[in-house]
Amino acid sequence: MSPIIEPGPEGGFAIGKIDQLLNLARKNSLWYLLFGTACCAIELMQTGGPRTDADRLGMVFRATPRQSDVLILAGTITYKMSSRIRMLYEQMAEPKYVIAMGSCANTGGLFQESYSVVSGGDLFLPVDVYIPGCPPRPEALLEGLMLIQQKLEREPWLKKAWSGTPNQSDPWLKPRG
Amino acid sequence: MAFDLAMVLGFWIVSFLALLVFLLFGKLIRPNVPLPVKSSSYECGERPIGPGWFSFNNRFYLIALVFVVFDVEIALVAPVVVVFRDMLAKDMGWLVFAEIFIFLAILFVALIYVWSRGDLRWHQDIPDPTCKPFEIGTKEVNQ
Amino acid sequence: MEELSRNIVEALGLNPFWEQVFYALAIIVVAVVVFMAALTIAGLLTYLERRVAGRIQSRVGPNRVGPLGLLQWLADGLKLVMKEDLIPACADRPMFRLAPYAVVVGVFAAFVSVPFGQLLIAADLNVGIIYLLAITSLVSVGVLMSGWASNNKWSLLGGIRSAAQIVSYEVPSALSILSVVLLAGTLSMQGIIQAQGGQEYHAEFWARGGWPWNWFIFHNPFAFIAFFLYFTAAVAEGNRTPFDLPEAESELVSGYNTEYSGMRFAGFFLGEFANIYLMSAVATTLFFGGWQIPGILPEEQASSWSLQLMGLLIFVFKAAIGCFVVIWLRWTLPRLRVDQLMGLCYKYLVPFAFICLGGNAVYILLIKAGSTFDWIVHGAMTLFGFALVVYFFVRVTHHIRLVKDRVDFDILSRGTKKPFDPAVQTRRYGRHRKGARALEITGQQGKEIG
Amino acid sequence: MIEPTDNNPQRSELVLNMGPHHPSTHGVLRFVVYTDGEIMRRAQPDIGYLHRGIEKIAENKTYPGYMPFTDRINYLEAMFCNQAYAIAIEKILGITPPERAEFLRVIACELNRIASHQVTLGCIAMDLGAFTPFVYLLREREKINDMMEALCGNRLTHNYMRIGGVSADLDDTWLGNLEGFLDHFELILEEFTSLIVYNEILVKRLADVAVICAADAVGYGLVGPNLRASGVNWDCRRDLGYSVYPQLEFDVPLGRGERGTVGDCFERFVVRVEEMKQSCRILRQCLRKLPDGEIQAKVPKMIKAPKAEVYSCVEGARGELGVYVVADGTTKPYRVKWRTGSFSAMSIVEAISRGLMIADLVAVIATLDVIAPETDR
Amino acid sequence: MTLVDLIFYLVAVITVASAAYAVFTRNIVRAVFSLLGTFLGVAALYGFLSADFIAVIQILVYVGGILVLMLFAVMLTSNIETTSSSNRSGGWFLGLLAGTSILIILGTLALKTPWKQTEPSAYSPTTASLGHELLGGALLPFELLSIVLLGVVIGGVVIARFGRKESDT
Amino acid sequence: MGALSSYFSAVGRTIATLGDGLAVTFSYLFRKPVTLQYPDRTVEPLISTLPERSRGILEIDIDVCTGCTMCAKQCPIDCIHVEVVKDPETNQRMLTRFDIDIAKCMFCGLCVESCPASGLRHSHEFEGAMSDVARLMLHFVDKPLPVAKPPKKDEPVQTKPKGSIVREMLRDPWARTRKSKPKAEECGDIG
Amino acid sequence: MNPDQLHKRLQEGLGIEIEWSEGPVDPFYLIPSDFWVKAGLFVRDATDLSFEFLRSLCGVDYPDEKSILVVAHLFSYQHKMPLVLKTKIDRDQPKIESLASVWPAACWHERETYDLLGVVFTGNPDLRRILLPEDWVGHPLRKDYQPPNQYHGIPTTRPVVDCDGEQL
Amino acid sequence: MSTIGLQHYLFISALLFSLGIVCVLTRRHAVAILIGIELILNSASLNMIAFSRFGQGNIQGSVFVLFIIVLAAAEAVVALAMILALQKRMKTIEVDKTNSLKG
Ligand code: SF4
Ligand code: SF4
Ligand code: SF4
Repeated sequence: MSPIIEPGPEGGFAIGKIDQLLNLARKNSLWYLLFGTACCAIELMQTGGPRTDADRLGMVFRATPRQSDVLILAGTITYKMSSRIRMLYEQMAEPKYVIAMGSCANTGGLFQESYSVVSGGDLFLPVDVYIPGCPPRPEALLEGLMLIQQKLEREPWLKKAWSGTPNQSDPWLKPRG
Repeated sequence: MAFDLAMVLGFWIVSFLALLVFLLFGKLIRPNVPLPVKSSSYECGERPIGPGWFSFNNRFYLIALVFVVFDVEIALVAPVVVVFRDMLAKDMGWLVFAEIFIFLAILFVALIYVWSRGDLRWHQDIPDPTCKPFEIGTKEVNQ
Repeated sequence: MEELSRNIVEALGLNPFWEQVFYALAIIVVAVVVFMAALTIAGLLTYLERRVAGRIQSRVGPNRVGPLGLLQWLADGLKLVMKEDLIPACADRPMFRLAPYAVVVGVFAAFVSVPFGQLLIAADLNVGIIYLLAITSLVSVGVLMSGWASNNKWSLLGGIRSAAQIVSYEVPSALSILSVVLLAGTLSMQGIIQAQGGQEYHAEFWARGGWPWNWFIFHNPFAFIAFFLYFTAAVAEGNRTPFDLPEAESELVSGYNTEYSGMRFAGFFLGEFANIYLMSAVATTLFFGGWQIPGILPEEQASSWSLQLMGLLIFVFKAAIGCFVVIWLRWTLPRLRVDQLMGLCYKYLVPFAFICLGGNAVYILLIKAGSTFDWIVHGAMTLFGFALVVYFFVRVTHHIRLVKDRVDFDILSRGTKKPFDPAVQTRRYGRHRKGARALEITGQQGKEIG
Repeated sequence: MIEPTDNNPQRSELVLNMGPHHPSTHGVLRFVVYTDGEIMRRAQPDIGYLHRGIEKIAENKTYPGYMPFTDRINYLEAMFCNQAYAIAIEKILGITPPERAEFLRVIACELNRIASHQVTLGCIAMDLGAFTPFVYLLREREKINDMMEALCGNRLTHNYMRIGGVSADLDDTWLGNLEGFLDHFELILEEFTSLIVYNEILVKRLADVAVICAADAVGYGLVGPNLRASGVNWDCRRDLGYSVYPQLEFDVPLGRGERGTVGDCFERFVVRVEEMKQSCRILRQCLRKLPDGEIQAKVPKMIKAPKAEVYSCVEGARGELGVYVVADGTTKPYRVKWRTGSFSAMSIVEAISRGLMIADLVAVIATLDVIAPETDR
Repeated sequence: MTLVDLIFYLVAVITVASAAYAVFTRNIVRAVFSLLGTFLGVAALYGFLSADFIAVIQILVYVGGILVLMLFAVMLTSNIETTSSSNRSGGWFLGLLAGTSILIILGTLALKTPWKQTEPSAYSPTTASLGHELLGGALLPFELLSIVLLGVVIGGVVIARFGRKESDT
Repeated sequence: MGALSSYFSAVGRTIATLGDGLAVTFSYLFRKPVTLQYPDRTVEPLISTLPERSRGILEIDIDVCTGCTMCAKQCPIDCIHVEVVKDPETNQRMLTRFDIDIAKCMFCGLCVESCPASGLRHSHEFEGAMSDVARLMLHFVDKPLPVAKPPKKDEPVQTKPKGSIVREMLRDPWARTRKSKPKAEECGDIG
Repeated sequence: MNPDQLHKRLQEGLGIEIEWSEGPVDPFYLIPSDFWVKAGLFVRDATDLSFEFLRSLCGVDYPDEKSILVVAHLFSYQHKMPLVLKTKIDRDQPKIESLASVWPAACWHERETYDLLGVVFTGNPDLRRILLPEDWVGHPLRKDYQPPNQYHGIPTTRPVVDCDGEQL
Repeated sequence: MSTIGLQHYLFISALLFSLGIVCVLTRRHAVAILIGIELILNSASLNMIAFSRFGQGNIQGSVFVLFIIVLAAAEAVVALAMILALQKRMKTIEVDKTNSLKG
């Protein structure tokens, strides 16, 4: 169990008022990277579109990784693409989060057996939230984004910022302690 | 007026310091995790080809060149324009008008000259590809 | 401000040293207050932009932080402060760090001579308007600096585009400003505002300052055109659509600020929005009568604080409309290509600006200020302006009628409509309540976790 | 014609990577742009970032089981991929779907065509800097998505058609909704026209840019709206007369050189707008003519195709969408090859991009309507 | 020393320091950028000298025009290697010598000469009087300047195009 | 004159077309936004407005499953795992495992079409984001249970309300582990 | 022109015997690989054929017959008829002349065939991998293709892991 | 009250002037030479203004400076145009490598 999100008064971190304030700001200004590879990208577009309107919750897209907080793996990831995505992820400024959107990004989905598709974004990136669906409807993506909000609401921010540890949840395949 | 000028200087200094303060304050509450890949320069996810500094298209330069001259012209005309109403009251309006007019007219000539010479044009229009008509049922394609 | 502080100094009877300290303190206080005001304005503008964009695109826009989402900009700002401050490895570090300063100083230092009211001006410079023109050229240096220092191709391209654009559009904007200076006979911002009625025609109520027909935009046809030239050029100088090539998302990723993150990026961002306000404020000052209240003389206005406040509100309101128009343009128009951009400047704007300057000169040479014909021209131009607005609204109603009542169509196509059952629970968002506040609910859901 | 890559550019030449993560290369295309800062010497496309091996996967799937995969060939026009594949297998098996099913297919396809063009036109506008038209079209598309969801259960990856028919029937409410939508959408198109289509900036950006003449268009294998914008009067729906299209009446919009040259970017833009109108027309006729009856022909439970091969094509939103199926007498296809419009459209980019500006490249990609899953499959 | 003096010295130091950096740095782009400090500093000095219009024009023309132009020129003609390494010609020692001696001479001249000074008048706006002057005594040079500028536009463009033929395809 | 008139007509055209475009966008300020403010400010819960056929997350009402494994066979990508074991004592066929990997499923509906018992269906649930991908492998069988009888023709099958099963399974997005497939001991001495 | 006539016309034009099949569905003509480009030129330029549109070009692998069939789908807009040309090449030494000079569209189709099947097209101006990364090993559309175990450190198979975290 | 007098300005101006001279003499990058020239012109202008303020207090100094600024800009434009041409022709803008202006 990741200690970061372990909530509640018992056992978890006491979250200071300052942390709460800072996290409130962070939570309401999640900027996602404008990046999609396949079908799910269309739903990503629709999420920013008028019906769902992620902007309501303060989520806007940015074109450059330097200014984005969330990387949404929207769509199939091929091997040719994976190194580029890794690079984009690396180039994002802390704090950063990753959402795997759709079956392809979760596990490779229907292309799992294909020779050129990575079987899951978590094989090369620390994914925070997995959204099932093929494609997940915009509201589902929004829900995933809200889970990220919940997650960072609970982070002991100052402690993290001062300790200088990269914000990486452990890749799923690695043993969890 | 001294006060006004001091105020201007004060604004310069304050706005400079303000950003500095914000950045310093931010130092307290932001992480700093430099990694080599992270600070590589962004190029759409690719590794950059060639240096980031390059020699660019010099048309920008030509245009800036011309416009700096016009900038200068504004510096010259402004004081004259300011006194235009004064002079009008002194019934010397036509003199001022003539002066500005001649000055601007000469510069306008410069603009027209550069324009008509095509020096400011960017796009050497690509010659029209010779388009052959293609109609279903005719036979003159690719021959 | 100067008079005010002098009065205080005299009242306190300070010795020369303390006098100096007092002046310095006064300057710093004023500067900080104006800076904060400008910051707030810029922040609110980012909010306004998103809200207006939302409404234009039949969305809602940010509405969760604070009442109506009004605090959204604070959240964004705070988050940007908290974001890691990245400097690319091969960047020119000192330059990279300095560039945002140039932009911020260039924009905020210009606020020193923005006349918010008869007395509410930090420094009424004699060369106010030229000072504004001049100091904003720091922005182009800052942008060029950021582009060069980033060592990134997109940034450099964006920076160069931006600088070339600012340099060249300075000419038409300055020329159309000179048209107004010609009419006003002064470079001072307050002077220009007061020249728009009030000075020469004290007698009649309808001839005093503040009425639309006294504004310089309706002074004569050339001034009318000059306004549009100025506005176009100013939009271009502010790098806004349709002239936003330096940060054209679809071409240059994010332009000169591609490599910037966190607070430094916020510097550019705020600079851009403050610049929008600045240009609207200048347009208000030059063409729309500034803070003047219709039918009230400037001297009267100076005498009462309530009138001052009203003037301030009028000014802010007019400038806000300008900002709205800029935002509205941004969300409507496509952008030009770079050669068309330059072509527009030297083929259309500069010649027209020359003609406007000449035309204005001829106008005031031939037609005596305050003569009947002068008034007829003012009146006719005002009517013309309003006719344009009315025609515009006719088009707007046409468009509304065209697709009227069909916007609600969505729900229809969602298939059979089941009766609403308030007890239905969605997975994580608790009991569904009609119109429940988001923050409340998201606040509660924390307890459910774990 | 096309020179091989050299990785040692001249000193004064700037080599720009446009993509794979670049806002204007919707999806994951990449261009290596050789430029002097503004004017391109060459733009070399690099594709394959979304190569998912759909053709290889087919070899391990049963005939009906491959249907969902065809949705992903081109997610913007999933119906057409369904249809092309279904027609191919039906040809091999010698099945004719019932007429109602054919009409349902046409309805679904034409709706899908509108949805696809909405994204395309929106993206053109967005890439040229106008974000709002894009959002308006997304809004309208959302309605089509809703209808699709009501019809076949999913918004994007429909998996609607089956070999020998379609998976679900529709009812009168749905048809009523469709009619309402058409009434609405025709007006929206009118509004869209006044919003952006003849907007002078847009026209100036697109007209006379990247002219593709008819012979080139045919030679490079351009299809669909791109081909018609170049003035070639060809439409598979009309000229090959598959499905029930012969019973329907519609025009085929052609490039006319309205504001520039025939075959320029603006023509490609306008042709698509016109096509949406024609699709509305077709849909209205379908509403009138929709017959009653079965929606699924008799198909054996275990489909075993005889040894045969077939190339079948439909007129998709990006033009001729063909599938070449080699059957070897088992329950699985031996080889499937997809022929897509974007692939050939992409191959012409390098040839026409010479001497254009970077901003024009964006317009070219957008108006050629290149999308990654089609080029890469 | 009063506060005003303090600010004066601050400005003076910034002016001279950034000029010195521009002269002695090896990196030409940074040299040009550091001129920004000099130009702004000189503008501020003009302000101290009550020449408001000139100060503003200094910013407008130097910062907004010449500086940008120089930056363009540098970026246009140099790449990363040459920007950081080009400096110092052979007469480096000689130049420094000349510079120092000139500084000594001029400095002594400036500081030691008993200048006939009048107490400066109060700060007052200069624009209008400048305008009148331009319409009066300086009318001819004013008009002549327009011819010069005409020449500059044409000449600049022609010269810049001079090298075109061979490198442009 | 041709050049001059085209110069001015370009200006005129620009103003006219831009103005009309501006009128369109301006008119939207007076129209209602179409946004459905998911999750909380909608007229009714979004999920209840979804059309009947909407393909959400798969769920199986295990009580009506006949254990015919048709669904597993039909799924093109094998994301349904069904294990049926014959209890040697009672000769009763027992379901020991019914897992659906919704992290892999492509929501195509082929399995649902093939299910004879209509126990397998697409719910309308779409809120399934999880912090642990393993949690997206849904286990519908906790301990071995006998399969249901195949329904008679035209006999309506009673099932639990749509969505009620998976919603429970996916309620907690942050849980990382859970009891999975029944352990061999729990399955008694079968198999 | 019906398939039979087409066959005659082809034989006449190229001056060789051409195998063909009326096929259960689509007829095709098997061109000897030496005549590949010649046939292309002929069907493009002959006015009564004028197949100026290359729909698609692909390869089919037949490991049993030790051969790869290269298939070109052509279409004539003027006569509204399709044509399928095939040629058989050796599977171990797949080499054939490029059609890029006949139809520019062929260039990319050939690159794709090269990438996925390993057929070398001599004379293609830009014969590189097009869909797969440059450093990819093997040609996936061959029937005996075995995907690698890992690519740049990313495993190509996903271990099935149950919720408890234990590998199954 | 202020102790700042003419000398201060003159001294600053002298500093700028000698820096300009050093720049012109020691550097071979054409733009650097231009920098030197601009410094010299700035110092001259500063002198003018200072004298006009502490001297007779007339406006001629300002007019002259205005002209200087304009001419400085003009000179910069031409010089930079030449640099550009030079670079195109000679592929270098190190002035001591370009002995002749012939192309
Ligand atoms: S999860 Fe489905 S919809 Fe999303 S990219 Fe993969 S195949 Fe496309
Ligand atoms: S919906 Fe499709 S992919 Fe998912 S389990 Fe059913 S058959 Fe398999
Ligand atoms: S009854 Fe339905 S759910 Fe159960 S095994 Fe058979 S097909 Fe699957």
